[in-house]
Amino acid sequence: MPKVTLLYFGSIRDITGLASEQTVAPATLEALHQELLLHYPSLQSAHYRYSVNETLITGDHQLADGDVIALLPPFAGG
Amino acid sequence: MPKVTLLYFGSIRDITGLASEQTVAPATLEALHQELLLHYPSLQSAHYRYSVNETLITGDHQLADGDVIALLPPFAGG
Amino acid sequence: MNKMNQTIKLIDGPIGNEAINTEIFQTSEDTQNGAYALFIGRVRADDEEPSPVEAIEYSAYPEMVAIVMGELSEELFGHYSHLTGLRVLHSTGRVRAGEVSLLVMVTGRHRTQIFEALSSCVELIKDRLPVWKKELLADGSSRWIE
Amino acid sequence: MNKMNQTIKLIDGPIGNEAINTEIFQTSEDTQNGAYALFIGRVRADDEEPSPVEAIEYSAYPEMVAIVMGELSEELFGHYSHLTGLRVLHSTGRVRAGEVSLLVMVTGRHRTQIFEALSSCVELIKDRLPVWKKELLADGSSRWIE
Repeated sequence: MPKVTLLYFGSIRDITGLASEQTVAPATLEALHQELLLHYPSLQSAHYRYSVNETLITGDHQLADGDVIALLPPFAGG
Repeated sequence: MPKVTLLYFGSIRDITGLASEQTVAPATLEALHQELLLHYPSLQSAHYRYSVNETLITGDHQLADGDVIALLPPFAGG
Repeated sequence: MNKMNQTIKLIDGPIGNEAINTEIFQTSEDTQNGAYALFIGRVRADDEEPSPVEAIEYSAYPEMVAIVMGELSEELFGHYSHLTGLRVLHSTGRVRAGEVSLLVMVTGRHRTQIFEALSSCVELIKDRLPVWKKELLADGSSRWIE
Repeated sequence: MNKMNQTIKLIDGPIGNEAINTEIFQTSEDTQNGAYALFIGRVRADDEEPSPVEAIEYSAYPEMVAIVMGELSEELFGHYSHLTGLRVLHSTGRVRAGEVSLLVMVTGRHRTQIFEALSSCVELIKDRLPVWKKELLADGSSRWIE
């Protein structure tokens, strides 16, 4: 089971109450996503995408030791 | 015969050797133009337009006492 | 043309006149670029419910900002062949109404493509840069802009 | 929206960082305009024959500049309804390579139309403003640009 870092940004941080955490994740991003929904039920109604190591991920993704996984709500720069 | 002020700009000033002069002009811009060509023959091959009292004039124009007439070579600002 | 002539800096708090001056004038020894086009974004005191915007609190994912900016630059330099430089300053933290939170500057020898490049760059930044903002209203309430 | 919010200033010599700062930051108390777009024109050291450009000598017809700028502003504010302000600085006299000779700044609440308005304004200025320039080359020769 990979050890990963989770980063929470923008409005997601209000849900998690954390900026980041270290955790032992399941093997895939989809499985991690399901775990996060159980742990933070308010994520269910939130809008966000995932990045793994600073790259946006669409669809599922195999996780590896040391991965940095971020939950990114809609961007609003400028 | 109207007393007018003539203003010379840009490359035209190299031809006239003057920035401005006061003169007694004929009644129309076209007649003044012919006088200027006699007085400054190099104007013949120069490119310029006329303004009277800061307004570009196309075609002929009746001159009045106190008019300010400028010879404007192609603009090149910026 | 150096396609790597791009930079993005995240600035803590508002972008002040010194930072803007540095961007504009640091290249004054470069006598090759005649055209500079800039976008400066300021926080507006929009009259929201229940009270006006007093400030915006920006947060960013800095490592990803750098990577995304590299991608955007490659796209822009690829698309606008006359572009010679691209510099971005973006605030993080609190920026009050009237203060500057974004500076985008593009350069070219001549002005060809410079305005389109500037406009495209601003749009791409707003669409793709991992930055978030929260409006802080005068009554003490706040809300995320998404 | 104040359609008369336009100004043009002729500056003797290069446009320095203080003048640019004044334009950008003098309206910092105005918390209504979120979008500023600027064009900054610099003198290039173009490699002409027989020698490179060292400086440009600008001359203007100031009274007519003011009138023409008023006309251009009316056209621009008429065409770009989102435009809220338009400020121009133009050099007269000698500006060396690398120095700034033109600043055009347009403002709007949002960025809608701001880049098109900036681009149009720069083109109109170059086409219609009664300003002339003479290139001063490194070997001491000079020539009018027409």
